[in-house]
Parts: sequence; C-alpha cells; structure tokens
Amino acid sequence: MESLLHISTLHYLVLGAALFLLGVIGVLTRRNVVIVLMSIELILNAVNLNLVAFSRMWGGMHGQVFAIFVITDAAAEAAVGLGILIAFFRNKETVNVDEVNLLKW
Amino acid sequence: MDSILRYIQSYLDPRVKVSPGAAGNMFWVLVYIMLVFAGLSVAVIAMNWLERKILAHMQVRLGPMRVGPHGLLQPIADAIKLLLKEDLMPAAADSVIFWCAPFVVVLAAFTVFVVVPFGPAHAITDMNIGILFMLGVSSLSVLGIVMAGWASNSHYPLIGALRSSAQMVSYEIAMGLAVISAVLMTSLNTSGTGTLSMIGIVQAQQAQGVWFVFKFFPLGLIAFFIFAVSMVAETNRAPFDLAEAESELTAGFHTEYSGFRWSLFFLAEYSAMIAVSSIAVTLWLGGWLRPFPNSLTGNLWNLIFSLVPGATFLFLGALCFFNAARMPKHPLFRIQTIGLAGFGVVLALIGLILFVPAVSIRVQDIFWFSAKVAAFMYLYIWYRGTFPRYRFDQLMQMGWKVLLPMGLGVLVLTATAGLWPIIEHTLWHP
Amino acid sequence: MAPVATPFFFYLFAAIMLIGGILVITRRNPVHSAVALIVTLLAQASIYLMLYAPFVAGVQIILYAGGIMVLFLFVIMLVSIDRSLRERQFNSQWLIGLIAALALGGLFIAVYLKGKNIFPERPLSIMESDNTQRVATLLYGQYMFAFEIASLLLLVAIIGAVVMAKRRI
Amino acid sequence: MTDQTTLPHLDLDSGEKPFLDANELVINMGPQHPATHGVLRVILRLDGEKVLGLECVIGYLHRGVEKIGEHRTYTMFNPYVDRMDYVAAVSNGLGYCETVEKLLNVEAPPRAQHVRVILTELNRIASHQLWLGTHALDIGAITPLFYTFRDREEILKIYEKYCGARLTTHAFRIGGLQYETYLGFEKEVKNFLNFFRPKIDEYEELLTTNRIWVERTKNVGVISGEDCIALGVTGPVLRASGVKWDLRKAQPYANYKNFDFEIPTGTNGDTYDRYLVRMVEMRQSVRIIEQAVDALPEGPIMAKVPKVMKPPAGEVYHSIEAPKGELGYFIVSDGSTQPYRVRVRPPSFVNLQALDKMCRGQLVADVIAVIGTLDIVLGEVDR
Repeated sequence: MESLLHISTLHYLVLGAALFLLGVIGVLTRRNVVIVLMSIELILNAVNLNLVAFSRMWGGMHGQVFAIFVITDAAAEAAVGLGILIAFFRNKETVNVDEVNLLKW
Repeated sequence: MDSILRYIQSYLDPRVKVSPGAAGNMFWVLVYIMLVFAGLSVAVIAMNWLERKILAHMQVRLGPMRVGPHGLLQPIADAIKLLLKEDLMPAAADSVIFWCAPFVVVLAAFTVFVVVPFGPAHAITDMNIGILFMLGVSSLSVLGIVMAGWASNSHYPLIGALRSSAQMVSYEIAMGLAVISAVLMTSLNTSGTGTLSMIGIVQAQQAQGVWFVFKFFPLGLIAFFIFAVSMVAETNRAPFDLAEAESELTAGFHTEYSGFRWSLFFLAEYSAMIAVSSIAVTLWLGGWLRPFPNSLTGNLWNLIFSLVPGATFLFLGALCFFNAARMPKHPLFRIQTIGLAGFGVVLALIGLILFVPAVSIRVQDIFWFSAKVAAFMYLYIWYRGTFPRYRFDQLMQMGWKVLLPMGLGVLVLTATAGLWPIIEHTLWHP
Repeated sequence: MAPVATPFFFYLFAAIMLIGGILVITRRNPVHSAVALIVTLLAQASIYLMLYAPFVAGVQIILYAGGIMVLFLFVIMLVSIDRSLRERQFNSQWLIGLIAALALGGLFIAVYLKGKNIFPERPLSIMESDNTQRVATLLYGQYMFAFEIASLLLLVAIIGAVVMAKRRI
Repeated sequence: MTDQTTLPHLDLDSGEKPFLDANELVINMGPQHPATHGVLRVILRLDGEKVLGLECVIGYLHRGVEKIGEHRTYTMFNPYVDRMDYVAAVSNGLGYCETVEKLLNVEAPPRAQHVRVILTELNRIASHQLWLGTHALDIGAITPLFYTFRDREEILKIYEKYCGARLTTHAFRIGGLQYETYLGFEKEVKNFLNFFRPKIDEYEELLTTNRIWVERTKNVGVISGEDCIALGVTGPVLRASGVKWDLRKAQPYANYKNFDFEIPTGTNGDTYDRYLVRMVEMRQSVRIIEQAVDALPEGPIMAKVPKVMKPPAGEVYHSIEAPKGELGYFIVSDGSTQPYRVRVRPPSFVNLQALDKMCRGQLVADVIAVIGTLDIVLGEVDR
C-alpha cells in the first residue's frame, strides 16, 4: 500500500509501458490506417513519458530535450503518414492497411 | 478556526506581491478563479450590449432601447431566451461529439485566463510557461470547432468548420512568430535568458522602461501589428469572419446548434476575444502598468494616476444621470428613468469606493489592464462596422504570404537588434 | 510550488490516459478514436506537469493536441469514413498480433518486477521556475546540431507531405 | 418508379469517385439563402471552392403579370407593372405609360414630362442606393446598408407626399400625371439634392478606396462588352464593360434630350467598375434632376386621352433606361379596351443570363458578389 501511495519513477514507467502496449496492440491488430497512425502516436507518447520520468529521476534536462525532439519527430511522421494516406486513399479508395499489398498499380 | 482566518488573511497582507497560485494559497486561488470567471461572464454580457450599441450608433440607428433604460437589460433578456429555448440535436448527428464540442470550446476559452496577469498579485497563478500555455490552450478551441462541424453531419457546418480551423491554424503561426519576437525582448538587460511567464514579461517591460510596442522602433510596432491582425483572424471576427459568413454559409460551424449550447459558442467567442486582447496587452502594451510608470514618477503623479479609476467610474455615473435627466418626462418612462439613475448611482458608488487609497492601490492594476483590453474590444467592434469580408484565398494569402514572412523578418531583426552591442563589438574589435 | 495530493492526481490522470488509450484502439469511428487520443494527450501533459516538466507539457498541448490532432481530424473528415464503418475493424492476424503484444507486456512485467530497485526515487530539487530556461540552454547549446537536423527533418516532412497529398503539382 | 424515387447516393463499389477526388461538388444555393436577393435558386457545380458552372432556377415569384395584362384594360393594368421591379416602380410605370401613349399616338404635356423625369431619376437614385446597401452587405460591409436606407427614406418621403405611396407608387397615368405637384415640391426636391450630394461622398469614403472592398471586387465577374451585347445585357453592367449605350441618349424618350448629362463607362467590366459606374450614375441623376427642377414649366399635366381607351389595332415596342437596364414593353392591340398581348423585356431577367459567364472559374464567395453586382430583383425576373 505504501508503495502504491508513494509515487516513484517506477509508477511512471509502468504507466508508460501500459500505454506502449496499447499502442502496439493497436498497430498490430487494427485495419484502419488512421487508427494505426494514432496508435503509433500512443507509442511515441509512452516513450516520451519514460524520457521525462528518467529526466526527473536523474535531475537533468536531457530527457526533456529528447522528449521535445520526439514530439518534433511525431509531427513529421504524422504529416508524411497522413500525406501518404491521402495519396493512397485517392488511388485505392480505401483506408485499410491490409489492402496495401501492391508495390504498384 | 483561528488558523484558517490567519491563512486567509495572510494573503491580504500588502507585502504579498505574488499571485495566489505562486504563494501557494489554495483558498485565494479558488477565490480568484471565481472572481475571474464571474468577471469574465459580466464582461461578455457587457460586451454584448456595448457591441450592439456602438455598432448601432456607427450605423445611424439606436440599437436595443426597449428592455431596460437604453437596452441595458437586453443581454439578460437574451440570455434568458437562449436558456429557455429548446435544445435541438439533428437526428443524424454524432450525439457524443455534438454534445462535447461546445464545452471544449468554452473550456479552452476560459482556461486561458488562469495565467492572465491583471496585476503583479492579481493572477490566478504565474506559470513558467505562461504565454506558451495561453497559446496552446487557446489553440485547443480549434478542436471544438472541428468537432462541432463534423458532428452536425451537415454540409454548411462542415465547410464552415474546415474554413475556420484552416484559418485559425494558419494564423497561429504568424501569431506565434510575433509573440516570440516579444519574448526575445524580455531577455534584454538581463544576464541570462528571457522569460515566458506573463508576469515576467510585464516586469521586463517595467525594468526596461518601455512598452514593447515601442521597443526597437519600428520592430515592436510591426510585431504588434502582426499580432493585432492575426488575433482578429484567430477569433473569427470581421473582417475575417468567413467561417460565419452569413451571406455564404449561413452561420458556419454552429449552424445546427441552438439554445444553451449555441450560447456556449457565443460565450467562448467573446471570451476568446478578451483572451487574445489580454495577450496583446500583456506582451506589447505593458499589461497592468499605468501610462508612463517610469518617467512620470513621484508622489504627485502616483496620486493623479490613482485617481483615474475612480474618476472614470464617476464619469460613467454622471453620464447615466445626464441621460436619465434627458429621458422623456412621461409616467411610462418613470421606471426606466429610475433604473438608469440607479445604475448611475451604482457606478458612482464604485467610483467613490475606488477613491479610497487602500482600495485604489490594490485595484488600479486591474483597472489599467481592463482599460487597455477594453480599447481592443472597441477595435473589434470598429472593424466590424467598417470592413467588408475577405475572400478565403485572399485570407490565406495574407496569412502565409504577408504576415508569415513579415513575422520571420521581424523575429530575425529583433534578435539582431538585441544582440547589436555584441555584434558591434565583434565587428570593430575582431 | 510543491505538488499537492500527488497520488490522487497521478492515479486520476493515469486512469484517464489508459481509458483513453483503450478507446483509441477499440473505437469503430476514427473521429471518436481521435477525440480519445486528445484526452489521453492532455492527461499526459498533466503528468508532465507533475514531473516538473512544464515546457514539455506546453509543447505537448500546443503541438500534439493543437497541431497534430487537428491534422488527424482534418484527414479523417476528408477520407470518407462511411465505408470503413461497415467493415471488419481488425485485420486477419489480429490474434497473432495480440499474443505478441501480450508477450511483450509479460516481458515488461518481468523486467519491472525484477529490476524494481534500479529505479530509485531520489528527491531531487529540479526547480520548476527555470525549467524553460534550462531546456533552452541545452537545446541551443549542447543539442544545437540535433536541433538543426530536426528542423531539416521537418522541412523534408513538409515537402514530402505536400508532394504526397497534392492532386496536381 | 422505384429507381426514380431513391435518392442518389455515393456508391463506392460502382466506381463513382469519392468526395476527396471528386471533380465536382454540386451545391444548391437558395431559394432560401440570405445572399440571393429573394428567391433565386442557383445550382453550383464546384471543384473545391472553384465554380465550374452554375444554373439558375427561377420562377419562385412568378405571378403571371403578362397574362394578367391581357384581362385588364390599359388603365387597369398600370398599377400591376409597379409590382415587377418593386425597387424601381416609377421607372416601370414610365415605360408602360409611354408605350401606351405611343400606341395611342398622344404625347404627355411638357410639365408632365418634366415631373416624370424628376421622379424617375429620383427612383434611379433610390434603386442604386438599395443595390449599394445590399451588395455591400453581401460582401460583408454592414454599415453602408444603413446609410443608404437612411437616405433612401428621403426619396420615399417625397413619393409619399406626391402620390401617397412609398414603394409601389403608381405615380404616372397614361397621357400624363394624375396629380399636380404638391406645394413646395421643387423646394423639397432641391433640398434633397443638397442633402444627398455629400452622402454619395460618404458612401464612397466607406468603400471606394477600402482595400478589402477593392480586393473583393476588382477582377471579379469580368465580362467583355462583346459578351454583354451577345447576351443582351444592358444597363450599368453593359456600360461598365466599356459600351457607351444608354437609352436616354441613344433613343431619347420623355424629354431627356433637353438635359445635359454624361454616361459613365468602365473599362474592365468587373464588379468594381460596375460599382463605380453606378456611383457616377447617381451623381448624374442628381444633375438631371437639378436641371429638370430649374426648368419645370407651367401648364397642363394631362394630355387629351379618351376615358375608355381603345387604341388602334397594331403593335408597338418601346423601351426606357430603367435603373437596371433596358426595360421594354411590347404591346399588341386588337382595337379593344384590353391589350391582346403584353410582353415585358425586364432588364434583371436578361442580365441574370450573364451570371454563368461571369462566375466560371471564380470562387463561391465571388458568386455572391456577382449576384449582388448584377442588381437583380426577383419580382422582375419572374414577373
């Protein structure tokens, strides 16, 4: 009980791991590309949570700076991913990830 | 019991010069939250009345005259009407999101006020990331607009929502650049970095002895201009009100809303206007500082400026009396005359209270801040009375091809101007 | 200012995050998923605040919730979702995927149970008040090069997105 | 039958293009839409915001005015024409009266003609004012509307004093005027002119150099002079495209040939030019009225017209320059008391045909501006 009420780094890490798992499940099981992309965002956020928690643990700022870089990455990834999605939708009229099995059409 | 009283009173000590949030006083934080939100609601109501009256007088008509003297009770009547109206939801709408959207918009518009500094001690809290928090939270209202437009499941709201969110997202960039150039200015005259805290920004202006709008003339002015244009676009007001262009899209994203939920959008629009105006006031116009705090110093000037708030309210009260005296002398107008005179008495009483030095010292920051914000509110109304509406492509062109490059240029030039002593030094003494 | 009632807020936000995450991967309608994701992101921003990282929290709100998620919502509205609503939501290897993910989860549990002690709780005095300044010093000092690369990455992403999404260039 | 009644829906499996890549999006604007000035329905074909083409659906305000004319005597039909272009009722009446006079081969006495010119030109100002207010409102400037309505009120007051009605005045009679002018008519008209001249400057101050107004109207809805002639477009729209064609000069009627005035023309044929042309026209109208009031002759106001009009069998076409363009009446008489056929050539109806041509390739917001600049009145379009 004491360990539950005293919030330590481990609590944040477990939360991050749970979020990561949810993201992985989403990526591996969903068909809709949009939701797959959102699951990837969940994964990136889980990573960010860990980074910030570690930054707090060690008292440095490096983790936070790295989290900012990850957010930048996430923005780039979302932009390109959604661009591909739109191009894909225009050609195939579907947003299902398991129908992207042709290298050309 | 005694300790609670002492806890409450500890913040009232005139030596306390920080916001209740920073002082860690939960009771006063709650009090301030309630005060700010109540004040905001009153401001929105007053703004509603003022907009209709001022716009009407610009357009050679009278505006509301029937409900209360000079239509003073009109906003209240409107509010009651909206609350009593049937709350419709289209059958094909996505009910959960349709229900949530107005609350998202209102929450975003109200939460912003957590960091607005009405005075060095008159803010709910002071955040290290104040201005970032304000921009971030106010950008959340885009989500509410998109949700409302999509959930209505109808063409006009969807087009309106897409238009207004595209507009808000693009103007946010120009706005951010202008804000950054003001934040850059805070780092001058200090040893280290600048600050993002709203209170810190005003204190930096005080320390540097100049409002940032006049700093590095004309750079500060240009940045302020960029912000002033994009804040109108950001709040979807005329001349950038394409999303609600009545002649094109009926009412934009809230076409399908009615009654209480529509009034939430209304509330959010006006409090967002007040919010962005307070950002502009804080960043460029010296926030709560009275005019010339550094050059017109001394006890005499302090006294004169401390009399201004009370005098303003007295003047407003006198205006009410003047108009009450001009009311037609007819028994039917008796209640209206008494009402107007009573309103004048209330205003005059407030004015008299404001003359009490102890009150005046604590409150004059709030007065100056509100007066500056009120000037912006007047500008909003003025724009609406004067300008036609931009077309969508012209709007985008202005955002991306005019304001964005201007913002980047101002940012670079501000940085250069700030570093000029160092640059000069290296240039002449390599 | 010291955080008050840390356990309460931690568990509250953790619960919001997890419920939001579950909704993201289970909702049929992508708009609902996106809204759930926004809630998750905002709760996470609060957790950042509890970790004395206000700048990251601000960036999280302004970029993730205000920027990226608006992009997501835009795209969802542009691609018609009527058809995908009527379809199967999970792909054919969902069982394998689920098992693999759960195995990963098991691994996590094992690691955290075993290595509990390598994550000490050290009461450190990170000042909230100069967090932004310290992040800035690192970002524009030690990580200058990485920062520039990140900006280049964003430029490439912008061009790539435009090339991908534009009908006629 | 079942196929006919099911609504067309987006069937993705049959290879129909979905929303994102659809080249066409069909939007129905009107008949209940704030910007279509009455009950015009415009079916827009759009590519995003770009207009690919449009089609006007009219007839929502059809009252069969022409058919009614066949069952009324010449005198009885006179008030009906006021209800076509209710914004410029006096011009409609003038056109009708002059046409029947031509058929009867009578001419109104000079005093009547002068009063007719004064009232018609006042009406032109009123019509342009209403156009300006609503047009600016469509483009988003709300203030001009109130200014123009304030000043239009003065004109309506003069009408009210003269003939008791403000909007559908029925001011003229076949052969002249029913009423002599009231006491102080000249003075009041002159007062109005002095009051109104600075007001035009006021309108122009609000709009002419307003950047947003210029950006919204320049190069919007461009139409060339040739296209105008090919489509039969007349009035300020034609003149803004550079064709100097005004029936008051080209085929002088009433006694316009006695007055000195100019015909403004534009060069680009865009919405801004049409705006400028109408503003100058208002000033020119002021000039005409001034001359007419100064030279108002004494004398009878009614020509000798039989109580029961039986024009000789035959046909006649006569047209005047209404505020919106050429307003023509074609009347066929079979010698009885009622016209055999009345045909009206309404300017709004003909001008509306140019809408498609002017809007192609522009944006949706421009369609609103162009509908405003054409200055249509649905009562006249549908009759």
